[in-house]
Amino acid sequence: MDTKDKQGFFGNWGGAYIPEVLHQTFQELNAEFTKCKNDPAFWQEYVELMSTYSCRPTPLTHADNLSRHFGGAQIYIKREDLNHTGAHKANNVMGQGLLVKRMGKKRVIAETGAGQHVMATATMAAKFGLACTIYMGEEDVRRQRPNVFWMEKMGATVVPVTTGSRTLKDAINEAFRDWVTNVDETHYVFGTVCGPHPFPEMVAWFQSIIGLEAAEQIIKYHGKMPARIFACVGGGSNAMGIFKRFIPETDVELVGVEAGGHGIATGLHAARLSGTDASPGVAQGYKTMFLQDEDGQMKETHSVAAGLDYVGVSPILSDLWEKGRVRFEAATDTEVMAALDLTMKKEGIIPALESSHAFVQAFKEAPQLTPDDAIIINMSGRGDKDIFTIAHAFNDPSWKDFIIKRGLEYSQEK
Amino acid sequence: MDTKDKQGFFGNWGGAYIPEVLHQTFQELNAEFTKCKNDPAFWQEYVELMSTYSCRPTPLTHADNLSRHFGGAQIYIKREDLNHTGAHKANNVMGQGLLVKRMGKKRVIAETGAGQHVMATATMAAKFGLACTIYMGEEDVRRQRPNVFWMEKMGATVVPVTTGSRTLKDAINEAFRDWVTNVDETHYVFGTVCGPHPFPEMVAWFQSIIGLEAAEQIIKYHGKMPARIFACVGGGSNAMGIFKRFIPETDVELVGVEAGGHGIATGLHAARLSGTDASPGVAQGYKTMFLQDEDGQMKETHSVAAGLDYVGVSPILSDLWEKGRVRFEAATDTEVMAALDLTMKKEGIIPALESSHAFVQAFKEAPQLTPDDAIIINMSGRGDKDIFTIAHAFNDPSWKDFIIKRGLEYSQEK
Amino acid sequence: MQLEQQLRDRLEKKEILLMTHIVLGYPSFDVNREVIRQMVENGVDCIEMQIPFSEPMADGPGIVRAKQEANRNGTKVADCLAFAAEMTASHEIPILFMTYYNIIFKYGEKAFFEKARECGIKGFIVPDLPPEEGESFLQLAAEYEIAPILIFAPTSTDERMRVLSSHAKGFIYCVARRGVTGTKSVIGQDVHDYLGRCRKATSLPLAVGFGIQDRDDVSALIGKADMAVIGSQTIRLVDEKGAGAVGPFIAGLR
Amino acid sequence: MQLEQQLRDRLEKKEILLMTHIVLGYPSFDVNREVIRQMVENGVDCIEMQIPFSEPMADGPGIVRAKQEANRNGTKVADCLAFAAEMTASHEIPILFMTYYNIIFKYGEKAFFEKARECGIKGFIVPDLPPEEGESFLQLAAEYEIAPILIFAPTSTDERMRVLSSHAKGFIYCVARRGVTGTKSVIGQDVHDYLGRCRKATSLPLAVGFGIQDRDDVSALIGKADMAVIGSQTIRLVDEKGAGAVGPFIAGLR
Ligand SMILES: Cc1ncc(COP(=O)(O)O)c(C=O)c1O
Ligand SMILES: Cc1ncc(COP(=O)(O)O)c(C=O)c1O
Repeated sequence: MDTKDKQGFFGNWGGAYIPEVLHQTFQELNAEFTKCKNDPAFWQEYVELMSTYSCRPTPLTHADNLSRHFGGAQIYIKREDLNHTGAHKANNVMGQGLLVKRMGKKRVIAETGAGQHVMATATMAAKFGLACTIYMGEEDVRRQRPNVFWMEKMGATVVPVTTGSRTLKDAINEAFRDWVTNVDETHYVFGTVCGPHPFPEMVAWFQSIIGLEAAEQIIKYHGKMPARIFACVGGGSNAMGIFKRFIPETDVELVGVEAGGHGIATGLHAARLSGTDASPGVAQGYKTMFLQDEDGQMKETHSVAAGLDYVGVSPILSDLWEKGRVRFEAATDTEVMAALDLTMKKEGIIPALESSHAFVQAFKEAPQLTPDDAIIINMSGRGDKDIFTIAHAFNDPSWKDFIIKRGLEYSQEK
Repeated sequence: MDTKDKQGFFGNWGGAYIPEVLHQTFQELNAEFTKCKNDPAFWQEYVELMSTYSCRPTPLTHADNLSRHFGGAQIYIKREDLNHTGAHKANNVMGQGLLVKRMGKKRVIAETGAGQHVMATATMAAKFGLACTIYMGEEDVRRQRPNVFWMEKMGATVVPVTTGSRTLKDAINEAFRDWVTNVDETHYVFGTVCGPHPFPEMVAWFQSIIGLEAAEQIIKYHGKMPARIFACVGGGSNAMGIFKRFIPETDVELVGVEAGGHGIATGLHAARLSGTDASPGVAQGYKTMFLQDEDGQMKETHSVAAGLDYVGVSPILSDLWEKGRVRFEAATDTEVMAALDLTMKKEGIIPALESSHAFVQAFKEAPQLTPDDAIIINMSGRGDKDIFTIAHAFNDPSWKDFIIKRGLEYSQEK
Repeated sequence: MQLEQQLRDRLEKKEILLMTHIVLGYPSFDVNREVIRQMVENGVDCIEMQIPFSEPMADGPGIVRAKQEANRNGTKVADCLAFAAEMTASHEIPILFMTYYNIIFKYGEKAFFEKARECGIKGFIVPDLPPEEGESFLQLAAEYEIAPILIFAPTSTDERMRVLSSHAKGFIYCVARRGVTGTKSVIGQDVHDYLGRCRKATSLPLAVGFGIQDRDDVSALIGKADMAVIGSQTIRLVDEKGAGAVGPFIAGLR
Repeated sequence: MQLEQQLRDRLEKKEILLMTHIVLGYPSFDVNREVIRQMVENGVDCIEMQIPFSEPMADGPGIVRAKQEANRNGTKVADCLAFAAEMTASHEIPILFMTYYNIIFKYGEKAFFEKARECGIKGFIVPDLPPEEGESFLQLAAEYEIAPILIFAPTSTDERMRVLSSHAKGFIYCVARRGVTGTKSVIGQDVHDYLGRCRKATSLPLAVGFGIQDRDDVSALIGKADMAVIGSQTIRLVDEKGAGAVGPFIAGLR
């Protein structure tokens, strides 16, 4: 994977398709990133930060009840939900925060689908004393209101994006526009292993801490490498984070789970590498498999999980897919709600809707394996932030009554 | 503190004022607890569980920005918010869960003010496969709706308590009624260092893991013991949890912060050991300082933080207060919102409303100390679960609009 | 005369005695007064008057609501004591206080015993005060000759019962089942066995309550216990039909 | 004839050239047709026709909204090519394509160049394709004699400009400031210096756009650049006053 014939490419994928105005910034970013990569003290500082500000290493939890329930493999859950701010996104963001400090920039911008990435960014900005502007599709501002509230409280400016489909990809475009305008002072904290080089490599590097920990932990608890590892795939950062360390371990099967939405057949999904709806393209600064029409116009995607609702996918994953190192599957919204429900009841653990996609596929495959095998599910984040989405998706009547009553109270105030 | 003249008493406080029907259960509970206390393997199992299911040891975060802002002591924050379920409550609950398994009981009950304790209990019950009934003041069911939703999802039955003032103390009475009825099969997971012996000692023991970690961490980061430690005090479990280890360290000043509500003078508060409104009494199975009238009827208390809104306080803390080992202060609702706001903006950390009380007092005292001194704030839990309370308390207009819109959507469905 | 002796005398003439329960101040002292009159006139042998406490850990919903009301009416402990004095003066059956320990503790144990004796109270039932926590209480009870009535529960071991009996005076209050007051239950074999154990463990009279509602319930106890306790049923009756209904109800129980 | 040469010829007769910008399919091809006619009749020297792309990373809000519309109108790449053929046939000023790389990539680079030459297109402006990623693109451009117009930015170093110049043909598109299209800005000393640097770095003609709105803006460029680019202003004009307003506006610029 790291044998790139061409700078910033992973096999046929990646690159840096950027406007000229950003050329210089990317030169500096590449230079700084290369320095950091080759400086063991930097990684040390990063690990130190993550173990004092967040709680790395995050636990690897043995899911006794689920394992017994499916009667197959031992199911282990990597608990990225226990990170500060509630998701793996913090790993990448805090890492880039250290980078920003080194580059002496004073402002960060970020964009989001699910809100966890920007929550982490607003948090990092507060901690490092940086100005912070967040671009969020108007659609997602609605879906993620609580996050918006907290980000504003932490001092960030949240800009609802009203262009395009008002979701992640449009927020990314808006963020790029801000960047080309304020390039000197501003760093764009890219949220996933996509975008122009060096972002995919950089984000994968910061996130790889997940797999480094998981490898040690599974050996300690299970005595050997896992049979399979499952991770949900939006842009691909939590997946790359846990996969990276295991790529050389050819006996470990790596499975990425995409958003099947209403079902691949319906076209309302975000399945790029599973299914056959995606085709090679170049957008948002990089080359990968995109969900686009025959003219190259990007399609609208759908998922109950805002964080998986994205047209592109990591060029690194496209490469691993092409090379057959990572298998891709899709989980439908319905399957996701069922897996979430079961996990809450059996283990007292509440995965984010995104993460629940990984649980779906793990539950399908666990029975095929033996109790002597271990599988790891990367629980990329916690679901309690998704209360509005989840309570809504479960169609919970008392929740709805509660919201109705509160709403009335508030309207009467006016 | 452990030199009790009489079984279950801490100086003049504590005891087990229980109905005869519970006598036998308490005998068994005491016997089992004593066995566990004297069995190093049990504590080991406990620590193991907390480091794989939750993420103990929780970090001790150096709050650079706040330290600089106040220009006095180095401020460290003990991050109980990073526990699974988001608060220190998990420590006690998982510990009692292990006890329940040993006693072979099949059902647990719990009561709550803030919801974190019962969230943890419902979680533990799911994990250990126990039936679970939660008693929650009707008032608090409203204040903590999201928690109720998650608990039900995890399989717990939530019973809104409509007797008395519909808050914590009434939920406790209701839980006791359930217990005397179903005593053989049921364990009452008491949520704080109050109630009849052995609960205060037991809960303090499980929570003491906080202080044991913090002592090691502060020595590692700061090179010496802290000058002062601040913790909010509802029942007193997070406070005892961090204090216990430091009680013999006579140079370490221990400060408990109670709910000042609208101000001690207004009578709308929950200040038992700070201020002079409380007097010795016996209720809910133990003797301590209660907020009661001259006839011994308990008063109504007030706090913006449901978890501090309680008439009694740990008998252990009453003893430490009487002996002058712990100093008690109160923080008003207004001060609490300000401290919460500052902490979010400066450190990107969102303390629970309860925890924010400790921040208030720490901020008042930090400037009196020198950068060579360290203080530790016990951040008992995270605030993002309190979105409804906090957004409400901040009177956030876009939040209100959001709720109004959602409410209308839901009413139109009907 | 001592409570136990008073009860034994009455047991000379009756197969089984009746004890009723009053929540002081609920719905009002006036109604209490009328209800007690009807109870006495219809042959009740003993009355426990409950001084309301805001945290009734061991009471059932019925009584809890009554107490809440009483508290809300601003019922003061002083009023309860005054009312008790009036009742003991106007009726010669033994009258007891039932309350939670904090009421006594807050008043001052010694002062409370002093006052209670003045008021002619014959015994105390304090469900949240086990003998282990009641040393001074038991001493004062002896000193002031007010019977400390202790409670047996189905969960009490034989040994535990003997311990309790050694501290108790007047009679033993046998809780028929696990759980709180006011829920109806039938007396099956288990209750028989339990009452058998109680009888073996103490020489004191046995009072039993389990949501007694009619004559059959009472007669089912004859030979197994000395006194039937009618608790929440009379409260329900007063709520629904008014004080006037109490007399006939009591009269119909034996 | 090559694009550069065409522009040089026109520069013989004019102090400064005008290039305008069209979003194809917005509001419709009919309006596009009318607007272009007015532009040409009023002396525009070059037109860049933008093929809408759903992810316009480097465009300003004005153009972005126009493109959304165009996409929503179901504007197809095939339609754009057909329209281009029609325009190049009916007007003899050089016409260029501006678009994002994915439109070309998805169509197939070779096929797209083939087709574009057929349509008489003289140059491509592709803001998200730096020469590093455009090897095959640049080869094909040479092969099909379509000018690859590259962009200078204020952030480009002198050395970088030389590299870009070495790959570019036709002219250099100088972005006057950081940021996206369509926001008005005055040309101060910094822009002068910047254009000076551009001039030094390349022998190609320089086109400059920075939200030009009137005659003063244009004349301010005389001597410093070879071509003024009117971008979003005409789009705004058509939105507000209709196609008819374009002619007089253009006429008034020189
Ligand atoms: C909890 C969680 N998991 C997964 C994702 C998907 O992103 P990625 O595929 O980069 O991990 C997100 C994105 O917001 C997320 O919030
Ligand atoms: C986050 C948090 N902190 C503090 C408290 C107060 O309890 P204690 O004083 O026992 O720690 C609670 C109670 O629910 C809580 O949820």
